[in-house]
Amino acid sequence: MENFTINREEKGGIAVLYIGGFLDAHTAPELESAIQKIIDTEQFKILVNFKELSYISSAGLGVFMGFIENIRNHDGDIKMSDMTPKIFRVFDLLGFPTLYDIVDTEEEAIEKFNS
Amino acid sequence: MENFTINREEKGGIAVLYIGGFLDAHTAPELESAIQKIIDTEQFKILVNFKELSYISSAGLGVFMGFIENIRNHDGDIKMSDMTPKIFRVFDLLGFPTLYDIVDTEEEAIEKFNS
Amino acid sequence: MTNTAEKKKQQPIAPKLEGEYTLRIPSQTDNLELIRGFVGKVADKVGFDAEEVNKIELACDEACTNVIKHAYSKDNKESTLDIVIKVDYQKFTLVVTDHGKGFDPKSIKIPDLKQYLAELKVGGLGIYLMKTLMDDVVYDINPGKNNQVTMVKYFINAQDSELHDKGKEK
Amino acid sequence: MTNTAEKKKQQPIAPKLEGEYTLRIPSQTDNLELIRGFVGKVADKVGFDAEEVNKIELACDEACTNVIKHAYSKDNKESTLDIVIKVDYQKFTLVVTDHGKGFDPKSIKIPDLKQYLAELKVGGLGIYLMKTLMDDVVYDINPGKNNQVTMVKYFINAQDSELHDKGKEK
Ligand SMILES: Nc1ncnc2c1ncn2[C@@H]1O[C@H](COP(=O)(O)OP(=O)(O)O)[C@@H](O)[C@H]1O
Ligand SMILES: Nc1ncnc2c1ncn2[C@@H]1O[C@H](COP(=O)(O)OP(=O)(O)O)[C@@H](O)[C@H]1O
Repeated sequence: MENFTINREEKGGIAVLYIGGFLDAHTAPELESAIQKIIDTEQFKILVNFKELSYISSAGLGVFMGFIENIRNHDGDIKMSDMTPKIFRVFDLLGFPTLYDIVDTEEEAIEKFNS
Repeated sequence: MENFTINREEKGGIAVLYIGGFLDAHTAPELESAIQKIIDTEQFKILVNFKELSYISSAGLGVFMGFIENIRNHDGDIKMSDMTPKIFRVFDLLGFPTLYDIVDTEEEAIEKFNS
Repeated sequence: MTNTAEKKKQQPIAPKLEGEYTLRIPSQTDNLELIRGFVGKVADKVGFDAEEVNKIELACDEACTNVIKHAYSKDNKESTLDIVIKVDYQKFTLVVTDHGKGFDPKSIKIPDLKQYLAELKVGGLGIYLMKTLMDDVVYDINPGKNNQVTMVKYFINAQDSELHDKGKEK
Repeated sequence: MTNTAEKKKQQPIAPKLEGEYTLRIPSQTDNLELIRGFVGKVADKVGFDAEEVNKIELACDEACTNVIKHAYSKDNKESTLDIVIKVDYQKFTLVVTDHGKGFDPKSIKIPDLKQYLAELKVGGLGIYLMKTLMDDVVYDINPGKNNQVTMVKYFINAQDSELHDKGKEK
Protein backbone atom coordinates (compact mmCIF):
# COMPACT_ATOMS: atom_id res chain seq x y z
CA MET A 1 0.00 0.00 0.00
CA GLU A 2 1.61 3.23 -1.20
CA ASN A 3 0.20 5.98 0.96
CA PHE A 4 1.93 8.85 -0.83
CA THR A 5 3.25 9.06 -4.38
CA ILE A 6 5.30 11.73 -6.09
CA ASN A 7 6.45 11.90 -9.70
CA ARG A 8 8.41 14.59 -11.49
CA GLU A 9 8.28 15.73 -15.11
CA GLU A 10 9.90 18.60 -16.96
CA LYS A 11 7.68 20.79 -19.13
CA GLY A 12 9.62 23.55 -20.89
CA GLY A 13 11.72 24.73 -17.98
CA ILE A 14 8.99 24.08 -15.43
CA ALA A 15 9.35 21.25 -12.92
CA VAL A 16 5.96 19.55 -12.57
CA LEU A 17 5.36 17.45 -9.46
CA TYR A 18 2.46 14.99 -9.54
CA ILE A 19 1.45 14.16 -5.98
CA GLY A 20 -1.03 11.47 -4.95
CA GLY A 21 -2.47 9.77 -1.88
CA PHE A 22 -2.14 11.18 1.63
CA LEU A 23 0.01 14.20 2.42
CA ASP A 24 0.33 14.33 6.20
CA ALA A 25 3.02 14.66 8.89
CA HIS A 26 4.28 11.20 7.90
CA THR A 27 4.68 11.85 4.20
CA ALA A 28 5.42 15.61 4.14
CA PRO A 29 9.21 15.01 4.36
CA GLU A 30 9.05 13.20 0.99
CA LEU A 31 7.52 16.25 -0.68
CA GLU A 32 9.99 18.48 1.12
CA SER A 33 12.98 16.62 -0.23
CA ALA A 34 11.50 16.48 -3.75
CA ILE A 35 11.14 20.28 -3.78
CA GLN A 36 14.57 20.71 -2.21
CA LYS A 37 16.07 18.64 -5.04
CA ILE A 38 14.50 20.93 -7.64
CA ILE A 39 15.82 24.03 -5.91
CA ASP A 40 19.27 22.47 -5.59
CA THR A 41 19.48 22.50 -9.39
CA GLU A 42 18.73 26.24 -9.39
CA GLN A 43 15.28 25.66 -10.84
CA PHE A 44 12.57 27.85 -9.34
CA LYS A 45 9.51 27.37 -11.51
CA ILE A 46 7.53 24.62 -9.87
CA LEU A 47 4.04 23.38 -10.66
CA VAL A 48 2.37 20.97 -8.29
CA ASN A 49 -0.43 18.90 -9.80
CA PHE A 50 -2.80 17.78 -7.01
CA LYS A 51 -5.06 15.60 -9.14
CA GLU A 52 -4.33 12.32 -7.36
CA LEU A 53 -4.03 13.79 -3.87
CA SER A 54 -6.82 12.59 -1.62
CA TYR A 55 -5.81 14.14 1.70
CA ILE A 56 -3.78 17.05 3.07
CA SER A 57 -3.15 18.24 6.64
CA SER A 58 -1.38 21.35 7.90
CA ALA A 59 1.89 19.43 7.84
CA GLY A 60 1.51 19.21 4.05
CA LEU A 61 0.59 22.88 3.73
CA GLY A 62 3.64 23.77 5.80
CA VAL A 63 5.95 22.31 3.14
CA PHE A 64 4.88 24.97 0.63
CA MET A 65 5.16 27.73 3.25
CA GLY A 66 8.74 26.64 3.90
CA PHE A 67 9.89 27.19 0.32
CA ILE A 68 7.76 29.95 -1.15
CA GLU A 69 9.78 32.93 0.07
CA ASN A 70 13.10 31.61 -1.20
CA ILE A 71 11.56 30.57 -4.51
CA ARG A 72 9.94 33.96 -5.11
CA ASN A 73 13.19 35.71 -4.19
CA HIS A 74 14.65 33.85 -7.16
CA ASP A 75 11.88 35.09 -9.49
CA GLY A 76 10.27 31.69 -9.34
CA ASP A 77 6.92 30.45 -8.03
CA ILE A 78 5.07 27.39 -6.79
CA LYS A 79 1.83 27.18 -8.74
CA MET A 80 -0.85 24.60 -8.01
CA SER A 81 -3.36 22.86 -10.27
CA ASP A 82 -6.04 20.16 -10.45
CA MET A 83 -7.16 20.23 -6.82
CA THR A 84 -10.25 18.23 -5.91
CA PRO A 85 -12.87 20.26 -4.00
CA LYS A 86 -11.90 18.36 -0.83
CA ILE A 87 -8.28 19.51 -1.02
CA PHE A 88 -9.18 23.04 -2.14
CA ARG A 89 -11.45 23.42 0.88
CA VAL A 90 -8.48 22.99 3.24
CA PHE A 91 -6.42 25.58 1.35
CA ASP A 92 -9.41 27.91 1.36
CA LEU A 93 -10.04 27.49 5.08
CA LEU A 94 -6.56 28.93 5.70
CA GLY A 95 -6.77 31.71 3.13
CA PHE A 96 -4.06 30.16 0.98
CA PRO A 97 -5.73 31.17 -2.29
CA THR A 98 -4.60 34.77 -1.58
CA LEU A 99 -1.02 33.60 -1.32
CA TYR A 100 -0.72 30.93 -3.99
CA ASP A 101 -1.69 30.73 -7.63
CA ILE A 102 -4.21 27.89 -7.59
CA VAL A 103 -5.59 27.13 -11.07
CA ASP A 104 -7.84 24.48 -12.57
CA THR A 105 -5.47 22.93 -15.10
CA GLU A 106 -1.79 22.36 -15.71
CA GLU A 107 -2.06 24.28 -19.01
CA GLU A 108 -3.34 27.37 -17.23
CA ALA A 109 -0.46 27.23 -14.77
CA ILE A 110 2.13 26.82 -17.54
CA GLU A 111 0.64 29.76 -19.45
CA LYS A 112 0.90 31.90 -16.34
CA PHE A 113 4.52 30.92 -15.89
CA ASN A 114 5.26 31.89 -19.52
CA SER A 115 3.41 35.20 -19.58
CA MET B 1 -22.70 3.45 3.13
CA GLU B 2 -24.52 0.22 2.20
CA ASN B 3 -22.54 -2.59 3.78
CA PHE B 4 -24.67 -5.41 2.36
CA THR B 5 -26.85 -5.50 -0.74
CA ILE B 6 -29.26 -8.12 -1.97
CA ASN B 7 -31.30 -8.17 -5.18
CA ARG B 8 -33.66 -10.80 -6.51
CA GLU B 9 -34.44 -11.79 -10.09
CA GLU B 10 -36.47 -14.62 -11.59
CA LYS B 11 -34.89 -16.70 -14.35
CA GLY B 12 -37.21 -19.42 -15.66
CA GLY B 13 -38.49 -20.73 -12.36
CA ILE B 14 -35.21 -20.14 -10.56
CA ALA B 15 -34.91 -17.42 -7.93
CA VAL B 16 -31.55 -15.69 -8.39
CA LEU B 17 -30.18 -13.71 -5.46
CA TYR B 18 -27.40 -11.22 -6.16
CA ILE B 19 -25.53 -10.51 -2.96
CA GLY B 20 -22.87 -7.84 -2.49
CA GLY B 21 -20.68 -6.24 0.18
CA PHE B 22 -20.12 -7.78 3.61
CA LEU B 23 -22.00 -10.86 4.79
CA ASP B 24 -21.34 -11.14 8.53
CA ALA B 25 -23.26 -11.58 11.79
CA HIS B 26 -24.73 -8.11 11.30
CA THR B 27 -26.05 -8.62 7.79
CA ALA B 28 -26.78 -12.38 7.78
CA PRO B 29 -30.39 -11.84 8.99
CA GLU B 30 -31.10 -9.92 5.74
CA LEU B 31 -30.03 -12.88 3.64
CA GLU B 32 -31.95 -15.20 5.91
CA SER B 33 -35.20 -13.31 5.45
CA ALA B 34 -34.67 -13.04 1.67
CA ILE B 35 -34.32 -16.82 1.40
CA GLN B 36 -37.23 -17.36 3.77
CA LYS B 37 -39.41 -15.20 1.51
CA ILE B 38 -38.55 -17.36 -1.50
CA ILE B 39 -39.39 -20.55 0.38
CA ASP B 40 -42.65 -19.03 1.64
CA THR B 41 -43.81 -18.92 -1.98
CA GLU B 42 -43.07 -22.64 -2.32
CA GLN B 43 -40.11 -21.98 -4.58
CA PHE B 44 -37.10 -24.20 -3.91
CA LYS B 45 -34.70 -23.58 -6.78
CA ILE B 46 -32.37 -20.89 -5.59
CA LEU B 47 -29.21 -19.58 -7.19
CA VAL B 48 -26.98 -17.24 -5.22
CA ASN B 49 -24.67 -15.08 -7.32
CA PHE B 50 -21.67 -14.05 -5.17
CA LYS B 51 -20.03 -11.76 -7.73
CA GLU B 52 -20.28 -8.57 -5.69
CA LEU B 53 -19.70 -10.17 -2.31
CA SER B 54 -16.41 -9.03 -0.79
CA TYR B 55 -16.56 -10.72 2.62
CA ILE B 56 -18.16 -13.69 4.34
CA SER B 57 -17.86 -15.02 7.90
CA SER B 58 -19.26 -18.20 9.47
CA ALA B 59 -22.45 -16.30 10.30
CA GLY B 60 -23.02 -15.95 6.55
CA LEU B 61 -22.22 -19.60 5.86
CA GLY B 62 -24.65 -20.59 8.60
CA VAL B 63 -27.55 -19.07 6.68
CA PHE B 64 -27.16 -21.61 3.88
CA MET B 65 -26.75 -24.46 6.37
CA GLY B 66 -30.03 -23.44 7.95
CA PHE B 67 -32.06 -23.88 4.76
CA ILE B 68 -30.36 -26.55 2.70
CA GLU B 69 -31.99 -29.61 4.29
CA ASN B 70 -35.54 -28.28 3.95
CA ILE B 71 -34.90 -27.09 0.39
CA ARG B 72 -33.47 -30.44 -0.74
CA ASN B 73 -36.37 -32.26 0.91
CA HIS B 74 -38.56 -30.30 -1.52
CA ASP B 75 -36.46 -31.41 -4.51
CA GLY B 76 -34.86 -28.00 -4.66
CA ASP B 77 -31.30 -26.77 -4.18
CA ILE B 78 -29.22 -23.75 -3.34
CA LYS B 79 -26.57 -23.42 -6.03
CA MET B 80 -23.80 -20.84 -5.93
CA SER B 81 -21.94 -19.00 -8.67
CA ASP B 82 -19.41 -16.26 -9.42
CA MET B 83 -17.40 -16.44 -6.19
CA THR B 84 -14.18 -14.46 -6.03
CA PRO B 85 -11.17 -16.53 -4.92
CA LYS B 86 -11.29 -14.78 -1.54
CA ILE B 87 -14.84 -15.96 -0.85
CA PHE B 88 -14.27 -19.43 -2.32
CA ARG B 89 -11.30 -19.91 0.01
CA VAL B 90 -13.57 -19.61 3.06
CA PHE B 91 -16.04 -22.13 1.66
CA ASP B 92 -13.16 -24.42 0.80
CA LEU B 93 -11.59 -24.16 4.24
CA LEU B 94 -14.77 -25.67 5.68
CA GLY B 95 -15.22 -28.35 3.04
CA PHE B 96 -18.39 -26.75 1.72
CA PRO B 97 -17.61 -27.60 -1.93
CA THR B 98 -18.50 -31.23 -1.10
CA LEU B 99 -21.90 -30.12 0.13
CA TYR B 100 -22.88 -27.34 -2.27
CA ASP B 101 -22.88 -26.98 -6.02
CA ILE B 102 -20.44 -24.11 -6.51
CA VAL B 103 -19.99 -23.20 -10.18
CA ASP B 104 -18.21 -20.47 -12.10
CA THR B 105 -21.13 -18.84 -13.87
CA GLU B 106 -24.85 -18.28 -13.50
CA GLU B 107 -25.42 -20.07 -16.84
CA GLU B 108 -23.74 -23.22 -15.57
CA ALA B 109 -25.89 -23.21 -12.46
CA ILE B 110 -29.08 -22.71 -14.45
CA GLU B 111 -28.13 -25.56 -16.81
CA LYS B 112 -27.58 -27.82 -13.82
CA PHE B 113 -30.99 -26.91 -12.42
CA ASN B 114 -32.61 -27.75 -15.78
CA SER B 115 -30.83 -31.05 -16.43
CA MET C 1 -10.48 36.02 -0.83
CA THR C 2 -9.83 35.24 2.79
CA ASN C 3 -11.10 32.43 4.90
CA THR C 4 -14.83 32.07 4.38
CA ALA C 5 -16.87 31.85 7.54
CA GLU C 6 -18.01 28.28 7.96
CA LYS C 7 -21.68 27.88 7.24
CA LYS C 8 -23.49 25.46 9.50
CA LYS C 9 -23.91 22.35 7.39
CA GLN C 10 -26.79 19.94 7.57
CA GLN C 11 -25.91 17.63 10.44
CA PRO C 12 -27.55 14.35 11.26
CA ILE C 13 -30.66 15.06 13.30
CA ALA C 14 -30.02 12.00 15.40
CA PRO C 15 -26.91 9.85 15.41
CA LYS C 16 -27.34 6.42 13.80
CA LEU C 17 -25.02 4.98 16.41
CA GLU C 18 -24.28 5.83 20.03
CA GLY C 19 -21.61 4.62 22.42
CA GLU C 20 -17.93 4.94 23.18
CA TYR C 21 -15.01 4.00 20.94
CA THR C 22 -11.46 3.94 22.28
CA LEU C 23 -8.22 3.58 20.39
CA ARG C 24 -4.73 3.43 21.95
CA ILE C 25 -1.90 3.49 19.49
CA PRO C 26 1.86 4.19 19.43
CA SER C 27 2.59 7.90 18.99
CA GLN C 28 4.15 7.70 15.51
CA THR C 29 3.39 9.52 12.27
CA ASP C 30 2.99 6.25 10.38
CA ASN C 31 -0.15 5.58 12.41
CA LEU C 32 -1.92 8.78 11.32
CA GLU C 33 -3.50 7.07 8.33
CA LEU C 34 -4.84 4.29 10.54
CA ILE C 35 -6.28 6.81 13.01
CA ARG C 36 -8.00 8.86 10.30
CA GLY C 37 -9.42 5.70 8.77
CA PHE C 38 -10.90 4.60 12.06
CA VAL C 39 -12.26 7.98 13.15
CA GLY C 40 -13.63 8.64 9.66
CA LYS C 41 -15.47 5.32 9.61
CA VAL C 42 -17.07 5.95 13.00
CA ALA C 43 -18.12 9.46 11.91
CA ASP C 44 -19.56 8.02 8.71
CA LYS C 45 -21.51 5.37 10.63
CA VAL C 46 -22.83 8.08 12.97
CA GLY C 47 -24.37 9.67 9.89
CA PHE C 48 -22.22 12.72 9.11
CA ASP C 49 -22.00 13.59 5.42
CA ALA C 50 -18.70 13.25 3.53
CA GLU C 51 -17.71 16.89 4.08
CA GLU C 52 -18.22 16.66 7.84
CA VAL C 53 -16.41 13.33 7.96
CA ASN C 54 -13.44 14.99 6.24
CA LYS C 55 -13.44 17.81 8.80
CA ILE C 56 -13.50 15.40 11.72
CA GLU C 57 -10.66 13.34 10.21
CA LEU C 58 -8.56 16.47 9.68
CA ALA C 59 -9.20 17.88 13.16
CA CYS C 60 -8.25 14.52 14.66
CA ASP C 61 -5.11 14.30 12.52
CA GLU C 62 -4.02 17.78 13.66
CA ALA C 63 -4.49 16.89 17.33
CA CYS C 64 -2.64 13.60 16.93
CA THR C 65 0.15 15.17 14.88
CA ASN C 66 0.68 17.64 17.73
CA VAL C 67 1.00 14.78 20.21
CA ILE C 68 3.47 12.96 17.98
CA LYS C 69 5.53 16.08 17.31
CA HIS C 70 5.40 17.90 20.63
CA ALA C 71 4.29 15.71 23.54
CA TYR C 72 7.13 13.25 23.97
CA SER C 73 10.89 13.35 23.82
CA LYS C 74 12.16 11.71 20.64
CA ASP C 75 13.73 8.67 22.28
CA ASN C 76 10.62 7.69 24.25
CA LYS C 77 9.60 4.39 22.68
CA GLU C 78 6.71 3.83 25.08
CA SER C 79 4.78 6.90 24.03
CA THR C 80 1.11 6.34 23.28
CA LEU C 81 -1.77 8.27 21.90
CA ASP C 82 -5.35 7.75 23.11
CA ILE C 83 -8.35 8.59 21.00
CA VAL C 84 -11.81 8.35 22.48
CA ILE C 85 -14.99 8.98 20.53
CA LYS C 86 -18.21 9.40 22.48
CA VAL C 87 -21.49 9.67 20.68
CA ASP C 88 -24.71 10.52 22.44
CA TYR C 89 -27.97 11.94 21.13
CA GLN C 90 -26.74 15.52 21.26
CA LYS C 91 -23.08 15.47 20.25
CA PHE C 92 -20.06 13.74 18.77
CA THR C 93 -17.06 14.13 21.09
CA LEU C 94 -13.49 13.34 20.10
CA VAL C 95 -10.88 13.31 22.87
CA VAL C 96 -7.17 13.00 22.08
CA THR C 97 -4.97 12.32 25.11
CA ASP C 98 -1.23 12.11 25.57
CA HIS C 99 0.87 11.44 28.66
CA GLY C 100 3.71 13.74 27.69
CA LYS C 101 5.11 17.06 28.78
CA GLY C 102 2.07 19.22 28.10
CA PHE C 103 2.03 22.93 27.28
CA ASP C 104 0.18 26.09 28.17
CA PRO C 105 -2.68 26.48 25.72
CA LYS C 106 -3.08 30.14 26.76
CA SER C 107 0.42 30.86 25.49
CA ILE C 108 -0.55 29.72 21.99
CA LYS C 109 -1.62 32.67 19.90
CA ILE C 110 -4.29 31.82 17.40
CA PRO C 111 -2.85 33.39 14.28
CA ASP C 112 -4.44 36.32 12.51
CA LEU C 113 -4.60 34.73 9.08
CA LYS C 114 -3.76 37.84 7.06
CA GLN C 115 -0.73 38.59 9.14
CA TYR C 116 0.23 34.93 9.21
CA LEU C 117 0.19 34.65 5.45
CA ALA C 118 2.07 37.91 5.04
CA GLU C 119 4.84 36.60 7.25
CA LEU C 120 5.07 33.28 5.38
CA LYS C 121 5.36 31.30 8.57
CA VAL C 122 5.70 27.53 8.63
CA GLY C 123 3.50 25.66 11.08
CA GLY C 124 1.33 26.99 13.86
CA LEU C 125 -1.86 26.24 11.94
CA GLY C 126 -2.92 23.01 13.63
CA ILE C 127 -4.88 24.38 16.57
CA TYR C 128 -6.36 27.09 14.34
CA LEU C 129 -7.62 24.40 11.97
CA MET C 130 -9.06 22.30 14.80
CA LYS C 131 -11.00 25.32 16.10
CA THR C 132 -12.27 26.11 12.62
CA LEU C 133 -13.30 22.55 11.83
CA MET C 134 -15.06 21.65 15.10
CA ASP C 135 -17.79 23.38 17.15
CA ASP C 136 -15.86 23.28 20.44
CA VAL C 137 -12.17 22.72 21.20
CA VAL C 138 -11.09 22.62 24.86
CA TYR C 139 -7.68 21.76 26.32
CA ASP C 140 -7.12 20.14 29.71
CA ILE C 141 -3.41 19.91 30.53
CA ASN C 142 -1.81 17.87 33.32
CA PRO C 143 1.87 17.55 32.36
CA GLY C 144 3.31 14.04 32.70
CA LYS C 145 -0.13 12.65 33.57
CA ASN C 146 -2.53 13.33 30.80
CA ASN C 147 -3.01 16.17 28.39
CA GLN C 148 -6.31 16.21 26.60
CA VAL C 149 -7.95 18.08 23.82
CA THR C 150 -11.70 17.61 23.61
CA MET C 151 -13.33 18.44 20.28
CA VAL C 152 -17.09 18.46 19.81
CA LYS C 153 -19.58 18.52 16.96
CA TYR C 154 -23.17 19.12 18.03
CA PHE C 155 -26.10 17.56 16.24
CA ILE C 156 -28.64 20.00 14.84
CA ASN C 157 -31.43 19.04 17.20
CA ALA C 158 -29.22 19.84 20.18
CA GLN C 159 -27.96 23.11 18.71
CA ASP C 160 -30.08 25.39 20.86
CA SER C 161 -30.65 23.19 23.86
CA GLU C 162 -29.68 24.09 27.41
CA LEU C 163 -27.38 21.10 27.54
CA HIS C 164 -25.47 22.48 24.61
CA ASP C 165 -24.97 25.81 26.33
CA LYS C 166 -23.76 24.00 29.41
CA GLY C 167 -21.25 22.14 27.27
CA LYS C 168 -19.99 25.43 25.86
CA GLU C 169 -19.31 26.87 29.29
CA LYS C 170 -16.80 24.20 30.25
CA MET D 1 0.48 -13.14 27.71
CA THR D 2 3.94 -12.32 28.89
CA ASN D 3 5.12 -8.79 28.43
CA THR D 4 8.47 -9.49 26.88
CA ALA D 5 10.79 -6.54 26.63
CA GLU D 6 11.28 -5.57 23.02
CA LYS D 7 14.49 -6.84 21.55
CA LYS D 8 15.55 -4.70 18.62
CA LYS D 9 17.19 -7.37 16.51
CA GLN D 10 17.47 -7.04 12.79
CA GLN D 11 15.66 -10.07 11.36
CA PRO D 12 15.75 -11.37 7.80
CA ILE D 13 11.97 -11.15 7.55
CA ALA D 14 10.80 -8.50 9.96
CA PRO D 15 7.46 -6.79 10.53
CA LYS D 16 7.35 -3.29 9.08
CA LEU D 17 5.73 -1.99 12.25
CA GLU D 18 5.93 -2.99 15.90
CA GLY D 19 3.99 -1.91 18.96
CA GLU D 20 0.65 -2.28 20.63
CA TYR D 21 -2.74 -1.27 19.25
CA THR D 22 -5.83 -1.29 21.45
CA LEU D 23 -9.45 -0.87 20.46
CA ARG D 24 -12.42 -0.80 22.86
CA ILE D 25 -15.79 -0.78 21.20
CA PRO D 26 -19.43 -1.50 22.08
CA SER D 27 -20.27 -5.20 21.71
CA GLN D 28 -22.67 -4.89 18.75
CA THR D 29 -22.75 -6.58 15.36
CA ASP D 30 -22.84 -3.24 13.55
CA ASN D 31 -19.29 -2.62 14.75
CA LEU D 32 -17.86 -5.77 13.12
CA GLU D 33 -17.09 -3.94 9.90
CA LEU D 34 -15.21 -1.22 11.79
CA ILE D 35 -13.22 -3.82 13.71
CA ARG D 36 -12.26 -5.76 10.58
CA GLY D 37 -11.27 -2.54 8.85
CA PHE D 38 -8.99 -1.55 11.69
CA VAL D 39 -7.40 -4.95 12.28
CA GLY D 40 -6.97 -5.48 8.53
CA LYS D 41 -5.20 -2.15 8.14
CA VAL D 42 -2.79 -2.88 10.98
CA ALA D 43 -2.05 -6.34 9.53
CA ASP D 44 -1.47 -4.77 6.13
CA LYS D 45 0.90 -2.19 7.58
CA VAL D 46 2.77 -4.95 9.41
CA GLY D 47 3.49 -6.41 5.99
CA PHE D 48 1.19 -9.45 5.68
CA ASP D 49 0.05 -10.19 2.12
CA ALA D 50 -3.62 -9.81 1.15
CA GLU D 51 -4.44 -13.47 1.80
CA GLU D 52 -2.99 -13.38 5.31
CA VAL D 53 -4.73 -10.07 6.01
CA ASN D 54 -8.02 -11.70 5.02
CA LYS D 55 -7.37 -14.61 7.39
CA ILE D 56 -6.57 -12.30 10.29
CA GLU D 57 -9.70 -10.21 9.64
CA LEU D 58 -11.88 -13.32 9.53
CA ALA D 59 -10.38 -14.86 12.69
CA CYS D 60 -10.90 -11.57 14.51
CA ASP D 61 -14.49 -11.30 13.25
CA GLU D 62 -15.26 -14.83 14.49
CA ALA D 63 -13.87 -14.07 17.95
CA CYS D 64 -15.75 -10.78 18.16
CA THR D 65 -18.97 -12.31 16.83
CA ASN D 66 -18.76 -14.88 19.63
CA VAL D 67 -18.42 -12.12 22.22
CA ILE D 68 -21.37 -10.23 20.76
CA LYS D 69 -23.55 -13.35 20.52
CA HIS D 70 -22.57 -15.28 23.61
CA ALA D 71 -20.76 -13.20 26.24
CA TYR D 72 -23.40 -10.76 27.48
CA SER D 73 -27.07 -10.90 28.28
CA LYS D 74 -29.11 -9.14 25.60
CA ASP D 75 -30.18 -6.17 27.70
CA ASN D 76 -26.67 -5.23 28.83
CA LYS D 77 -26.05 -1.86 27.19
CA GLU D 78 -22.66 -1.39 28.81
CA SER D 79 -21.08 -4.41 27.17
CA THR D 80 -17.73 -3.80 25.53
CA LEU D 81 -15.31 -5.67 23.38
CA ASP D 82 -11.53 -5.15 23.66
CA ILE D 83 -9.19 -5.90 20.83
CA VAL D 84 -5.45 -5.69 21.39
CA ILE D 85 -2.89 -6.21 18.67
CA LYS D 86 0.72 -6.67 19.70
CA VAL D 87 3.43 -6.85 17.10
CA ASP D 88 6.99 -7.75 17.94
CA TYR D 89 9.79 -9.07 15.77
CA GLN D 90 8.64 -12.67 16.05
CA LYS D 91 4.85 -12.62 16.05
CA PHE D 92 1.56 -10.86 15.48
CA THR D 93 -0.74 -11.35 18.48
CA LEU D 94 -4.45 -10.56 18.48
CA VAL D 95 -6.27 -10.65 21.82
CA VAL D 96 -10.05 -10.35 22.01
CA THR D 97 -11.41 -9.80 25.51
CA ASP D 98 -14.90 -9.63 26.93
CA HIS D 99 -16.14 -9.10 30.47
CA GLY D 100 -19.13 -11.39 30.18
CA LYS D 101 -20.21 -14.75 31.46
CA GLY D 102 -17.44 -16.86 29.94
CA PHE D 103 -17.64 -20.56 28.98
CA ASP D 104 -15.63 -23.74 29.26
CA PRO D 105 -13.47 -24.00 26.14
CA LYS D 106 -12.82 -27.68 26.92
CA SER D 107 -16.55 -28.40 26.52
CA ILE D 108 -16.48 -27.11 22.95
CA LYS D 109 -15.96 -29.97 20.54
CA ILE D 110 -14.03 -28.99 17.47
CA PRO D 111 -16.23 -30.46 14.76
CA ASP D 112 -15.12 -33.29 12.53
CA LEU D 113 -15.81 -31.57 9.23
CA LYS D 114 -17.14 -34.59 7.34
CA GLN D 115 -19.54 -35.48 10.11
CA TYR D 116 -20.44 -31.84 10.57
CA LEU D 117 -21.37 -31.41 6.94
CA ALA D 118 -23.29 -34.69 6.89
CA GLU D 119 -25.39 -33.48 9.81
CA LEU D 120 -26.09 -30.09 8.18
CA LYS D 121 -25.60 -28.23 11.43
CA VAL D 122 -25.92 -24.48 11.73
CA GLY D 123 -23.19 -22.69 13.61
CA GLY D 124 -20.37 -24.09 15.68
CA LEU D 125 -17.79 -23.23 13.03
CA GLY D 126 -16.33 -20.07 14.54
CA ILE D 127 -13.68 -21.53 16.82
CA TYR D 128 -12.82 -24.15 14.19
CA LEU D 129 -12.21 -21.35 11.68
CA MET D 130 -10.09 -19.36 14.13
CA LYS D 131 -7.88 -22.39 14.77
CA THR D 132 -7.55 -23.05 11.05
CA LEU D 133 -6.75 -19.44 10.17
CA MET D 134 -4.22 -18.66 12.92
CA ASP D 135 -1.06 -20.44 14.14
CA ASP D 136 -2.07 -20.48 17.82
CA VAL D 137 -5.45 -19.98 19.51
CA VAL D 138 -5.56 -20.02 23.32
CA TYR D 139 -8.50 -19.25 25.64
CA ASP D 140 -8.16 -17.77 29.11
CA ILE D 141 -11.54 -17.61 30.86
CA ASN D 142 -12.36 -15.68 34.05
CA PRO D 143 -16.16 -15.36 34.07
CA GLY D 144 -17.46 -11.88 34.91
CA LYS D 145 -13.92 -10.49 34.92
CA ASN D 146 -12.31 -11.04 31.60
CA ASN D 147 -12.47 -13.78 29.04
CA GLN D 148 -9.74 -13.73 26.47
CA VAL D 149 -8.87 -15.48 23.30
CA THR D 150 -5.30 -14.97 22.14
CA MET D 151 -4.57 -15.66 18.50
CA VAL D 152 -1.05 -15.64 17.08
CA LYS D 153 0.61 -15.56 13.69
CA TYR D 154 4.35 -16.15 13.75
CA PHE D 155 6.64 -14.47 11.28
CA ILE D 156 8.48 -16.89 9.07
CA ASN D 157 11.89 -16.10 10.50
CA ALA D 158 10.71 -16.96 14.02
CA GLN D 159 9.04 -20.19 12.96
CA ASP D 160 11.75 -22.51 14.22
CA SER D 161 13.15 -20.42 17.02
CA GLU D 162 13.15 -21.47 20.66
CA LEU D 163 10.98 -18.50 21.52
CA HIS D 164 8.33 -19.77 19.14
CA ASP D 165 8.29 -23.19 20.83
CA LYS D 166 7.98 -21.48 24.17
CA GLY D 167 5.02 -19.51 22.82
CA LYS D 168 3.33 -22.74 21.72
CA GLU D 169 3.62 -24.27 25.17
CA LYS D 170 1.67 -21.55 26.90
N1 LIG E 1 -0.17 17.61 22.71
C1 LIG E 1 0.73 18.61 22.83
N2 LIG E 1 1.80 18.49 23.67
C2 LIG E 1 2.71 19.49 23.80
N3 LIG E 1 2.63 20.66 23.12
C3 LIG E 1 1.59 20.85 22.26
C4 LIG E 1 0.60 19.84 22.08
N4 LIG E 1 -0.30 20.32 21.18
C5 LIG E 1 0.09 21.54 20.82
N5 LIG E 1 1.24 21.90 21.47
C6 LIG E 1 1.96 23.19 21.37
O1 LIG E 1 1.13 24.12 20.67
C7 LIG E 1 1.83 24.69 19.57
C8 LIG E 1 0.87 25.07 18.45
O2 LIG E 1 0.35 23.94 17.81
P1 LIG E 1 -0.23 24.02 16.33
O3 LIG E 1 -1.18 25.17 16.24
O4 LIG E 1 -0.81 22.69 15.99
O5 LIG E 1 1.00 24.34 15.38
P2 LIG E 1 2.37 23.52 15.14
O6 LIG E 1 2.17 22.14 15.64
O7 LIG E 1 2.58 23.58 13.68
O8 LIG E 1 3.41 24.29 15.90
C9 LIG E 1 2.88 23.66 19.20
O9 LIG E 1 3.98 24.23 18.54
C10 LIG E 1 3.26 23.09 20.58
O10 LIG E 1 4.21 23.88 21.22
N1 LIG F 1 -16.66 -15.03 24.21
C1 LIG F 1 -17.50 -16.04 24.53
N2 LIG F 1 -18.31 -15.96 25.62
C2 LIG F 1 -19.17 -16.98 25.93
N3 LIG F 1 -19.25 -18.12 25.20
C3 LIG F 1 -18.48 -18.27 24.11
C4 LIG F 1 -17.57 -17.24 23.71
N4 LIG F 1 -16.91 -17.68 22.59
C5 LIG F 1 -17.40 -18.89 22.31
N5 LIG F 1 -18.34 -19.26 23.20
C6 LIG F 1 -19.07 -20.57 23.25
O1 LIG F 1 -18.45 -21.46 22.32
C7 LIG F 1 -19.41 -22.00 21.42
C8 LIG F 1 -18.77 -22.34 20.07
O2 LIG F 1 -18.43 -21.16 19.37
P1 LIG F 1 -18.25 -21.19 17.79
O3 LIG F 1 -17.36 -22.32 17.42
O4 LIG F 1 -17.77 -19.85 17.35
O5 LIG F 1 -19.68 -21.48 17.16
P2 LIG F 1 -21.07 -20.67 17.32
O6 LIG F 1 -20.74 -19.31 17.80
O7 LIG F 1 -21.64 -20.67 15.96
O8 LIG F 1 -21.88 -21.47 18.30
C9 LIG F 1 -20.53 -20.98 21.36
O9 LIG F 1 -21.74 -21.52 20.98
C10 LIG F 1 -20.52 -20.44 22.81
O10 LIG F 1 -21.29 -21.28 23.64
